[in-house]
Amino acid sequence: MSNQELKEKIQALLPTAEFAEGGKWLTVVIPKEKIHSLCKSLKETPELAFDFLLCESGVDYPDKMAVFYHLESTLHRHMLVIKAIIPTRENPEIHTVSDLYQTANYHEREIWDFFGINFKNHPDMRRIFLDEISDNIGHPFRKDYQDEVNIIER
Amino acid sequence: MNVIKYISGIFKGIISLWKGLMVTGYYFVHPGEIVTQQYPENRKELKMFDAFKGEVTMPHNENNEHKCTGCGICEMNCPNGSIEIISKSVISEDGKKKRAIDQHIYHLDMCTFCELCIKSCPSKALVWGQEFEHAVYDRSKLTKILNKPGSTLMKGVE
Amino acid sequence: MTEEILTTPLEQQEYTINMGPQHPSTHGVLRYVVSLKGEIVHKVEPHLGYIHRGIEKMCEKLTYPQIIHLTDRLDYLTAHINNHAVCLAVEGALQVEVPERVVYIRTIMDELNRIASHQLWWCAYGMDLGGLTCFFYGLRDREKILDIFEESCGSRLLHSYYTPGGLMKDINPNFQKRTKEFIKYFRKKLPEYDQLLTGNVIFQERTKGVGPLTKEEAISYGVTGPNGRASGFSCDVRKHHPYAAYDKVDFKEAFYTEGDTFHRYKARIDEMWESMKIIEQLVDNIPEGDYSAKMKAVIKLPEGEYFQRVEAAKGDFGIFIISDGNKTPYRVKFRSPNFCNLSCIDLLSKNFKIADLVAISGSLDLVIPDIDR
Amino acid sequence: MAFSIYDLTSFNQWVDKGLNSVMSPLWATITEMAIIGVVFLLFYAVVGLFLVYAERKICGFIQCRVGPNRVGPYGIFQTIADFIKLLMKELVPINKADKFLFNLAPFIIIIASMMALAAIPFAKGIHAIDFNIGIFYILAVSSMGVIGILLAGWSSNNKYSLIGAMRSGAQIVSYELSVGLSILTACIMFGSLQLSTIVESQADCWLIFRGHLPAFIAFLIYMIAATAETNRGPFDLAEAESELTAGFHTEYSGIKFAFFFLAEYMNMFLVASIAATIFWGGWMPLHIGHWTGFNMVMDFIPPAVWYLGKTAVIIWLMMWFKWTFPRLRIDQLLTLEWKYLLPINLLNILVMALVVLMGWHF
Repeated sequence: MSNQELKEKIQALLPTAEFAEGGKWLTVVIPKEKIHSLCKSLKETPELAFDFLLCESGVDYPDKMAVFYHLESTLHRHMLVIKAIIPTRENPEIHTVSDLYQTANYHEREIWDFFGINFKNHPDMRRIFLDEISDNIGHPFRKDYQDEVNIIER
Repeated sequence: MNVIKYISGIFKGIISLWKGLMVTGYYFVHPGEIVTQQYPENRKELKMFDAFKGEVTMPHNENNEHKCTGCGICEMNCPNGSIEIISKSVISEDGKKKRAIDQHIYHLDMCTFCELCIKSCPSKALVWGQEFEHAVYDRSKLTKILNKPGSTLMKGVE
Repeated sequence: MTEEILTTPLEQQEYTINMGPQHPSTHGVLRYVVSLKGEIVHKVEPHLGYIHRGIEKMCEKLTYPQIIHLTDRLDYLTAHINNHAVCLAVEGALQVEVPERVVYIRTIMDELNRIASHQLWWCAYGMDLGGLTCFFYGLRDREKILDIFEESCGSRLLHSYYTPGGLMKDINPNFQKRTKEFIKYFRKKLPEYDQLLTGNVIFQERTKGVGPLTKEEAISYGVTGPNGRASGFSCDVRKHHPYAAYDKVDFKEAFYTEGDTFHRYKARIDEMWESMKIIEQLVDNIPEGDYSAKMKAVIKLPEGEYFQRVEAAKGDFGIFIISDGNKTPYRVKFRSPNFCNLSCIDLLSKNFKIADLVAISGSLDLVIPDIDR
Repeated sequence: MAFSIYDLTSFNQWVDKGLNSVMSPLWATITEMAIIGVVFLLFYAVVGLFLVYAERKICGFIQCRVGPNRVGPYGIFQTIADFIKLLMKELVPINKADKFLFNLAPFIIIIASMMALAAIPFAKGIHAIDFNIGIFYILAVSSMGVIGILLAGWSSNNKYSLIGAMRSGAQIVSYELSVGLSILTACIMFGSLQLSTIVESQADCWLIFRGHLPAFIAFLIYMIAATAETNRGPFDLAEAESELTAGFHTEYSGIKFAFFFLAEYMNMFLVASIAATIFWGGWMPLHIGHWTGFNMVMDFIPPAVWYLGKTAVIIWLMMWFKWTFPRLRIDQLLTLEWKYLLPINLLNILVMALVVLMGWHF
């Protein structure tokens, strides 16, 4: 399915969605509240059938945070990027998709570990990489993260 | 039926094990297939490939001249700060002040052999050396000064 | 804790052992906390992060050519393929046309690297199951590929051979000859692998039916590469999103539907045959030309988000770059195949024996630096 | 018979007489025992060191490398160097280990393998003690080693060790059956449990030829079961390097580890020498029917050489197996024993009894 067709389909599913084009794949920009319902309908609509979550990545912008979802349909072989915007940087929260895509379990734990984005309803919201160290080390991939010892500015 | 399966299973198993034994047995009776090198003994014959990335070196010619102008591009391109350039200003023949290299410091212990310094050098002053026995007892010995003492810039290199 | 042990009936108690971080079969610093009931695995919980180096954060301070040497150190067995992902992402963002020669050489190098990675997996897998001789046969053949790499790239493992726009340097004139020699040699040696391990009745008993993964689970857990294909999940990026010269060559996707440990093994053996086929088709047809396109001295990506997928030896490797127009990326995320493949270990090894856990985790072909990044 | 030139019985008797003439019979017996003990200790050490070297060389050649080649010519002093290293290593004390049992375990293992050595006939006359129930004694004593393994696993207070020890317990106890039954098959043929009688009765034809098919099957089963009993080769579940790091001896270091190591090789030697004695005729030279000339030539090779040669071939077979096959899983190991080896073995005994009864052997 081409990007244009995808766009129409998704607009039917979620009229408030915004689209950013230019990349090779269609990017849908949505507020954080819509993510679970959108993913659910994307996965369950037969002509879309986005059943494979390729990648989930957190991003720290100066005034907001975002989570990117790269979805693929293993049936139709089309790709879609969802950018879920979290408007705050203080205690950001978003609904998990790990009940739809099992692989999101680890990805979301990683995002929590590095960006401090809390995923609601996640079955096992713990740090994944830094759990052995300490709980109060903060979230090191944030842009304002300070560590005099280990980060050397050049 | 089960009995036939049982017995054929035994024979198939034995045959498959025998095949594996033949492979190892072949190598046992063919010492010519041994591939290991006897390293310290073959040091003389051991020649690395021309492209081998041993360490970054700065070739000097017979007049103790090198090609490094001290521009600092390699330092800028190095991803992990293993090159430090200390430059000085010299007065050239026509009386102008010019920037030149004082010390080209290379930290071999930090180098990841990514080749960016060599590729980006505008005057081709750096090349790969073939040395690969880098083990030392003191880490500070891995910090090297690439330009030899008293060396000067080669003529015609800007 | 003591009270708990005293009050719980013995049958309900779990016997917890730590596999790793230093353990011969976790291939590095991975730690499993395994709950056992007798010899039966009840729960496996991987603990990660023992060699987390923050490569994604480091990339935010480095320019695009400098990122490449860090991607070598993700999945260090497939350095070329990781480099390829970065190069393709940067080239795609800048819309640079790379010379045909570069495309061909990159494809051949990738496939050689895939074979090398599978060889190392094969020998380590044999060793996981207790057949120590496999280790030496696999490494012996892998040396030949590393020699090819060393002659052209200068190093054996962490090549940093690709740059955005092309290659660091041209291939050695001997490259084609050596590659053809290797293919001829390895076509003779690969059946030996089958005789020694694949056909062996002990090996088949150990692996058949162990750790099954269905197609739906593979898709849901994001298990890609040979692991996913053994479960019937057609996930070969080379087929579905062709890059480099893969649309010009004829090869089959190694494909099984059983999804157990034995078929994950078979899928990799088949992939070695297919990789040899790809190399044979390309190696004689490397066109003449430049080994690099003209690139600006300072590479700045236009503002936007770029994602590039390549098929690494372990699965679907992706790089996600967010650029704000500077010479360094704003954010880099690596979609590492091993991270996703690892996530299903608990599902796979539940209710199997502890020896099967070793077989299963070996068959997933985990490389820990790729998981920890 | 021609091999009487190598008969050492008279030499033994001469030593015995000499000792008795200079001291009281009690002291003479004690002196004899001391001499035999020292000789066996030396033999033990030499065989252990040699086997470690041989194993490393053989696996080296199988794996396309040369094996140890740095210490001495062809690396022959490698194991001695290793042994000195092990002697000098620190004995790491384990805090929560059961100290007494922890220290006792290596001795039990090593004593079990040493006691079995007493009943092996090395050549005519070189035989520490010739029991009339020799085979029975060997089987009884060699199975004592499992106690050492269980103790080691239990007392180390290490979870890996415990799993390894439990595996080993299940394994050795069940494979004991197959070892016993396969030797029993041979004993039907001999009608005796005395090892010297067994060797003598193979003077014309070794059992493996004389008993043809049933004897061959018994030999195969014995080899498999014996390899399992020594915790070697594809059956090294108790150690299982890739699963349990080192199994029951994870916590041992230095000389205590060397004891386990030595005992493993000694057990291998024992098992191989029992196989050689029972199935391949011990120190008996190879005789073929009425080829008198050939038999004469064979007789000139000393019996000790025959014995050691046969043992070496069987040890080489066991090493070949070990370096070729992957390891079995614990349930497959028990399946192999209870579903394959044991029924085949029982059937084989019947066939053997029939063969002996009807006189279908050579």
